[in-house]
Amino acid sequence: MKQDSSLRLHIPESRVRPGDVPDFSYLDLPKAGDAKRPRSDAKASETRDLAYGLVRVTDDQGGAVGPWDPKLDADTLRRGLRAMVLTRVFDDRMFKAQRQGKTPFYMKCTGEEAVAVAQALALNRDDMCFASYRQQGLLIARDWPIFDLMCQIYSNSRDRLKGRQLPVLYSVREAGFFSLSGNLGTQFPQAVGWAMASAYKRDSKIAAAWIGEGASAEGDFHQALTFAAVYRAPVILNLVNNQWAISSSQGVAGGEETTFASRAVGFGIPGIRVDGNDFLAVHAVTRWAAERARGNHGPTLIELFTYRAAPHSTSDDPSRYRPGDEYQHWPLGDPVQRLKAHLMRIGEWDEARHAALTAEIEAQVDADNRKAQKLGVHGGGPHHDPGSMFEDVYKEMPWHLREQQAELARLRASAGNGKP
Amino acid sequence: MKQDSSLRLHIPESRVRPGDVPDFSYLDLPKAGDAKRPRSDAKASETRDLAYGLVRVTDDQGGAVGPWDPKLDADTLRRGLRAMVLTRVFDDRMFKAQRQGKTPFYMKCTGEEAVAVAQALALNRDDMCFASYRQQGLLIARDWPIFDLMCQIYSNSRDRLKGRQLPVLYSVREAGFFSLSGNLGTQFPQAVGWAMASAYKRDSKIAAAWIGEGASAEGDFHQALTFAAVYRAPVILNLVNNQWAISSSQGVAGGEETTFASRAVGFGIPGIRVDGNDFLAVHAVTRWAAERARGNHGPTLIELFTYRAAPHSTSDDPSRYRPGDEYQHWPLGDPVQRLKAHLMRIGEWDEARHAALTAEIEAQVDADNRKAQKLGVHGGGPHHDPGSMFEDVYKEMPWHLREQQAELARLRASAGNGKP
Amino acid sequence: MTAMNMVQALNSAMDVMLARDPDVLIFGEDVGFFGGVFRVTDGLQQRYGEQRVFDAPIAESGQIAVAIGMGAYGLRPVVECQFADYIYPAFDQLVSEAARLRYRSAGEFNAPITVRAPYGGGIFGGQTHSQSPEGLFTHVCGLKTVIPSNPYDAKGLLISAIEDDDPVLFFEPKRLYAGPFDGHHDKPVETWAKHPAGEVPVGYYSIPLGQAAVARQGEALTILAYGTMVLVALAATAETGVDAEILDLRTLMPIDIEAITASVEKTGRCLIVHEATRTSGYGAELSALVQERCFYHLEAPVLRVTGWDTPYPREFEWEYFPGPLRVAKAIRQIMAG
Amino acid sequence: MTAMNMVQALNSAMDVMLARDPDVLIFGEDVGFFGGVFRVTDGLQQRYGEQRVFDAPIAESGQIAVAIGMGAYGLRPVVECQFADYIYPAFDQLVSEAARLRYRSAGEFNAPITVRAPYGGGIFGGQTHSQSPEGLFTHVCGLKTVIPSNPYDAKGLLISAIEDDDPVLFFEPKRLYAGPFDGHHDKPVETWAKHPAGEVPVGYYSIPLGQAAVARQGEALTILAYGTMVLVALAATAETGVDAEILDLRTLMPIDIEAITASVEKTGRCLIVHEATRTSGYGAELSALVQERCFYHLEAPVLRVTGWDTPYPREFEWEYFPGPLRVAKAIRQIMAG
Ligand SMILES: Cc1ncc(C[n+]2csc(CCOP(=O)(O)OP(=O)(O)O)c2C)c(N)n1
Ligand SMILES: Cc1ncc(C[n+]2csc(CCOP(=O)(O)OP(=O)(O)O)c2C)c(N)n1
Ligand SMILES: [Mg+2]
Ligand SMILES: [Mg+2]
Repeated sequence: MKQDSSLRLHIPESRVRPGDVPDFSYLDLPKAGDAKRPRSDAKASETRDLAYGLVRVTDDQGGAVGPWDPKLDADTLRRGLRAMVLTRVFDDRMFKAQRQGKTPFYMKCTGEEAVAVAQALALNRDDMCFASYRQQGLLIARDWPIFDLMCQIYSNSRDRLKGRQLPVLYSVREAGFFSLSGNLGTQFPQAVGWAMASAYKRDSKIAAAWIGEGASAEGDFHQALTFAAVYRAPVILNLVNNQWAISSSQGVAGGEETTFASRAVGFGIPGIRVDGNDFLAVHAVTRWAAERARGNHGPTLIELFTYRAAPHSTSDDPSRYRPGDEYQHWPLGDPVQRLKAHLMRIGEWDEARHAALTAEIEAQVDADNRKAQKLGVHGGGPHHDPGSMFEDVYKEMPWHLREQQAELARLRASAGNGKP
Repeated sequence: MKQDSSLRLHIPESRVRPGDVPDFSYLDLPKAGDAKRPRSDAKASETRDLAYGLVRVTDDQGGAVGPWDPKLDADTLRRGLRAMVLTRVFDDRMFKAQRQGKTPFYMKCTGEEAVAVAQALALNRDDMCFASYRQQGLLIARDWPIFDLMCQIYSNSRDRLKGRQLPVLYSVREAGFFSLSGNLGTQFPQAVGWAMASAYKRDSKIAAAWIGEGASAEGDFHQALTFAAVYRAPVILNLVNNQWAISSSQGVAGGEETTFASRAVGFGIPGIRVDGNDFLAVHAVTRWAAERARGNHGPTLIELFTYRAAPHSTSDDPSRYRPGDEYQHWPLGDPVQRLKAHLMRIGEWDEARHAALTAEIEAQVDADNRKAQKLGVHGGGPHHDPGSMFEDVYKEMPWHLREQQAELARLRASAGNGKP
Repeated sequence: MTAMNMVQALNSAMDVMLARDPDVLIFGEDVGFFGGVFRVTDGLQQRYGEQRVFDAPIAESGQIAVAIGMGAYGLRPVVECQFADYIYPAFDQLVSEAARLRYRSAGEFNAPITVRAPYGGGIFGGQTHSQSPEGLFTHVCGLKTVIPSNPYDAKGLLISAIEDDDPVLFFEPKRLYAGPFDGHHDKPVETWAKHPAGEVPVGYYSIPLGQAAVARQGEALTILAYGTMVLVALAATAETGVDAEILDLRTLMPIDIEAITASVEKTGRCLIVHEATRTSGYGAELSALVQERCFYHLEAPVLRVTGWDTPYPREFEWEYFPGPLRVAKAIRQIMAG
Repeated sequence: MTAMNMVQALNSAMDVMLARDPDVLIFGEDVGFFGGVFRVTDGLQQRYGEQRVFDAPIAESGQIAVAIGMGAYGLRPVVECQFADYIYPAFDQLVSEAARLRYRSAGEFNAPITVRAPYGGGIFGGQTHSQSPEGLFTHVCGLKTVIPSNPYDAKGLLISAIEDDDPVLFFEPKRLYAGPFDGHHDKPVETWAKHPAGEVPVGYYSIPLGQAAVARQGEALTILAYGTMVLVALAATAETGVDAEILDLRTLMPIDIEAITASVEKTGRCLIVHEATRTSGYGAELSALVQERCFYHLEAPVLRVTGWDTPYPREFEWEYFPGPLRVAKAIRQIMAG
C-alpha cells in the first residue's frame, strides 16, 4: 500500500503539559446575555443551538444580562455566596486534615462551587440528588451540617456510615442526597429510575444526577439518556466538564469533536451548555430544566463548563501532567469572586461584609472540626465497633456472616482487641 | 400534591397491534433526489441535516435521481440484484429446512436485502465486517458459497464451526466476515478496535459494523461511537432500523423522539439516514463513508431505514404483536423489486431474464441444499466428533479439559457411543 | 389448586403480586404487549396496564440501574432478563450497586429488586442461550440467588423474592418450563399436569428463601442439586437403586447449611450436581463447605457432576448436559468409595 | 540484575515487550503522558510514542472491546484497568467475547489481550479500591488468570501473559507494589531492595503460565496461596514454627494441579489462603480439587482463611484483611486436627 494513501491513528492529546504556557484561546466563548431562552416546554428540536453555545448571565462588570437572568433576590444570592464560601473553606480544612493524617483521603471541588450550590438552590429540597464526589456543595447549600460530613471523613464514632465508606462518599437521605458510589457513572441511570418511580407514583419530586465529562464515556451515560428519553423521565442530567479527568484532558472523553451538551441532541433531549462558574446562569438553566421536568416535558442534559482548580484528590499531583498555573488562565474566572462582584455591583454586598462572612465561616469550620476530631479520626479512633462491618450486607444477617462476626470477635479478643 | 401538577410516566407503545390497520402516515419521507451530498471530507457539522433527512436515489418510476446517484454500471447492478435474489431464496429454503427439523433455528433478512448486499459492493473485499445475524447478504454478495453456510446451519460434518454455534452465527475470516456473536451489540466497539489497529499499522483496510435499532440501546453502542470519535477510527457504523426488535417497536429503543442517525451528531460524527430499501442510495452512502474513512476523516454512522418483513426468527410468531399485513403498507417498498424496476427502466433487464435468474438460483440453492444435507443435518448427523467440543477453549488444551474429554469418551463408550 | 406448568406458575406469582402491591411493576425485553419470549408475563400488561408491565430498551445494564433507582424510591421492580446469558452487561450494576447499596449507605437505601432470568440448556440454544451463571452471583455478598425446580416452588419462591428487601437473582430452569425433564432427552416429553408439584394454588402463598427441600429421603448418600438437576438426580437414583437423599437447595444464597450438614452427617457420602461449568462453580463452594463441616463423617470423597468447562456446544447438547448416566456413574463411584 | 520494586518490574516487562514487538501497544486510563495512577507505565509513552502508549476514555467495557478488535486484527494490546474493582463494566466483553472468540470461530479469530489490574486491600481504599475479583474469572472457561507475588515473577509472568495467544487477566497485588508486605501493618514498611525476588534482570525473560512455585519447602502441611497472601503465609508459618510447604500458585487458571496434589499427598494437610471473599471464591475450587484428589491422604479438613463475606470496610481494613494471626490460628487448628 502507498504510504500516502495509508491510514493513521489519531491520538487526542492535551494542548498543554507542564512547562507549556497555558492557552485557552481555542475556546470561543459567547458574550453574557447572547444565548436565547426558549420556553421550558419547547420542543427539543427548538433548543438545539443551546447545545453548541454557552449560556452566560453575569458579565465582566458583574452585571446580570440577557433572557436567562434568573432575577434572584439578594437574600438568595447571599445564601448562594455563603454556601460557596463555606464549601471552599470546608474543602481546604479537610484537605489539610488529610495532610495531617486525620483522614486517608479527600476530594475538593475548588473552582466548581457554583455547580452544586446554584443547582441545589434551583431544585426543591426533596428532589433527589444522585451526585458525584464533587458536589458536596449540594449538601452545604441544603444546610446539612458539615459536622456530620466531617464525622464521615474521619470515620469516627459518629460516622453515620459506620466507617465503611471512603471519605466523601456520603449518603444523606434526609437531605435528598443519594448514597455516593465509588464507581463512576453507575448512578446516572439510577437517577432516571428514581425519576420514573416518582412519575409512576404521580408524585411531584424530580431527580437530578451528576457525572464528570470523563465518566460520560461509560455505558451508564448512554443508558441514562436512553431510558430518560424513552420514558420521558423527570430528571436533570448534569455533565460537569471541568476539563480534566485525573490526568486526561476532556479530549480523551470525546470533547475534541463537539460539545458534551450535544450528546443530548441525538436522543431528542434538550442539551444546554452553561458557564459553570456563573452562579446566575447555572441557577437559571437548572430552574428551566426543573420546570420542564415537573411539567412532564421530560429530561434535560446540562453541560456545566468549568475547570477543576483542585488536584483530582489528595492522592493526586497535577503538576505532573498540567501547567501549575493553568487555572489562573481559565477564562471563566472564579465562581465565588464572580457572584461576590455581582452582589457588590447591585449594592447588596461589600468587602467588609465579605471579610466578616469569611471570618465567621472559618471560625465555624474550625469549631466543627475540633468537635468532630474529638469524636475520633482515621486510625486514632474511636470508631464504630468493627463487628458492625457484618451488618447491612443483607437486611437480616445470614448464618455465615454471624459465624464470621463471632470469629472476628474471638480473634480480636485473642489479640487483646487489637487488629488481627 | 395536586393531581394536575403531578408527574406521569410515559410508556412508548407501537401505534398498531394485531387487528389494527397498519399506518405509516406519521413518517415524513423526503422525495428521491432531495438530499444534499457534501464532500466526503466535509466537517461533521456540515453534515447534520443528513441525520434528519432520508437519502433516496431511486424514485417511484425506477429512475435514479439527485446528487447521491452512485452511477453504477449495469453489471454491478445486476450483480447486486442477483445477490439479493439469492439471499432471499436461500433464506426461504433454510426457513423451510427448520420447519422440516433439519436445523433448530434460522433467521431471515427478507425485506432488508439491500442493506448488506449494497454495502458489501460498496466496500473493498478485504474490509472487515462485524455483522449482526441479519447481514448474510454480505457473504452472499462476496460470493461466499451458500453451501458452506448450509453446512453451518445443519451443524454437519463439514461445518467449519464444528457444530458449536447456533445456526447463522457464521465466522468467515477469508471473506472478511468476523465471527458473529449471539450477544447483541458487543461487536460494534470491537469493529472500532479493529479499525484502530488497521490505522495503527498504516494499513488501508477499514472496518464496518452492523447493529439493530433495538440493540443500539446497549452500552456497547456508546462505546463504539465514543472510541470511534476520540481516535477517528476508519470504521463505518451501521444501524439497521427495521422498525422492530422482536415485539418491541423502534419507539422502545428511543425512536419516538428523534432519528437514530442523529445519535452521531452528539459525537461530532456524520450521521446519515438512508432509505434502506433503495439499493442505489445504500451503495452511495456507504461508498461516501468508506471514502471518508480511508481518507483519515474518521467514522460515519449510517441509519438504514427499512422494515423487518420476516419473523424475528423461526422461534417467533409476529402475528402475536403486529398486524399481519403491516409490511404490505411499508411505504419504502421491496428492495428487490425496486432494483429490478430500476434495471428495467434503464433497459438493462427484463421479466424474462428475471424469471430465468430466479429459476437458476432456485435450482442452485436446491442443489447445494441436497449436497449439504447429505453431509449431515441437525440431530441426524453425521457431525464432528463430540470430543472436539473441548478444543479451542484455549490454544493449548489444559489438563482439566483433557481429563473431561477423556471422561466423555469413556461415557460415550459405555453408552454405545450414544449421548450420555 | 389448579394444574400449572412452570411458566403459568411464575405468571401467577407476578399476577398475585401486581394485584396485592401497587409498588410492584414489571419490565424487560418483550415482556409488555407480547408477554415475553417464553410467555411468562403473558396477559399481565393487558390486566394491569402499560404503567405496570412494559417493554424496556435492550440494555440489561440500564434495566437494572433503573430498577435500583426505582427500588431506592420505594418500588419493587421485577426485571426479566431474556436469557441468563445476557445478564453480564448488567454485572456492574448488580455487583457494584444493587449488592452494595444497603451496606454503603448503612441501611439508608436498599434495592428490593428481583431479576428473573431463564437459564440452562436443553433447547439447542447454543452457548448464548444455555448458560448457568448462578455461581458467579453466589460469590457476591449482598445478593441472594434462587433457583426453583418445579411449578409449586417457582411461584412460592418468586413471591418471596419480590417481597424480599434485598436484591434477588431468580434463575428459571427453562427446560422445566413446560414439563418435568429428567435428562432423558430421547424419551417423550412429559407435562407438569401429572406431577404433584404441578398442582399450584391460584392465590397467594410464599416459600421462605434460604430453605432447602428434601426431594427424596434416603440413607445411603446425599445428593445436592437445584433446578433441572433435581429431576436428573431423581432419575439417576431410581436407576441405580441406591437409597440416596436428594436435597433440592432452592436457594443458593443464603444457603441452608443445616439441611446439608444434617443429611451428610447421616449418610457420610455426598454428590453435588449442577449444569454450570465445573471450575469455580457453585459446586466448589458446596464441596468445600461439606468437607469443612462433615470431614469426620465422610466415607468417600465428595464428588461433583457438572457441565464441562467449555461453552455449551450447540449440536452436542446431550454430550454436554450432565444427564442421568453421568450422575448414576458418580453415585456408584461414591458408594464404592 | 538490578533492584526493582514490583512497579518497576512491571514497567520493565512492558518496556521489553514494546521494544521487541511492534504489535504490542498499551492503553488505559491515565497510562499515557501521566504514566498511570500507580506509575506502572511511567515513561513508556515518552519512550515509545503516543501511538503505542495512550490514554483511553473512561469506559472499561469499550477498552476491552477495542482490545478484542485489535487482537482480532493481530495486535497484542495490554489494557490497564485502573483498579480491579472497576473491571465489572467490562465483564460482558471479557466473558461473552474475549473468552469465547477462539471457540465460537473454531480458531479463526482469537483475542491475545492482557488486562492488568491492581487488586486487593492494604491502602485504606475502601470497598471500591480493594477488591479481589479473581475467583469470578476462574469460573469462565477461555480466560487465564495470573497473580504474581514478587517483582521477579511479576515481570516474567507479565511477559508470558503478553505473549500468550489467549486472553489473560493479570491481577497485581497493589499492596506489594512498593515492598514485601506480610500483613504486619504495624511494622515499619519494607522495600523490595533487600528481598531476593527484588533482584530482576533488565532484559527479556519469561515465566511460563500454569506453574506454581514453592515459596517454602516443608513437610507438615501445604499452604496454597497467591499474591499478597504468599508473604502473609510465610510470616504466619515462621511464627507458628510449623514446617509448612507454601505453594505460590502464580497462575490460577490453568492451575498447576500436579504441584498441588504432590504437596498435599506428602503433607496430608492443606490450608488455602486468599484475600477475596470466602463464599464461592477461588479457595472453594482449590478445596474441592484437593479433597477430590487427595481424600485418602487427608488427615484433617482442608481449611480456608479468606476475606470476610462483606465489602471491604474502609476503616476496618486490618480487621478485614486475613493477616498472619488468622493464618497462624488456622495452621495450628489443622495441625491439631
Ligand atoms: C468505573 C470506574 N472507572 C475508573 C475509576 C477511577 N477514577 C476515579 S475518578 C476518575 C476520573 C473521573 O473524571 P471525571 O469523570 O471527569 O470527573 P472529575 O474527577 O473531573 O470530577 C477515575 C478514572 C472509577 N472510580 N470508576
Ligand atoms: C445482550 C443481549 N440481550 C438480549 C438478546 C436477545 N435478543 C436477540 S435479538 C433481539 C432483538 C434485537 O432487535 P434489533 O437490535 O432491532 O435487531 P433486529 O432483530 O431487528 O435485526 C433480542 C432482544 C441478545 N441476543 N443479547
Ligand atoms: Mg472531569
Ligand atoms: Mg430491529
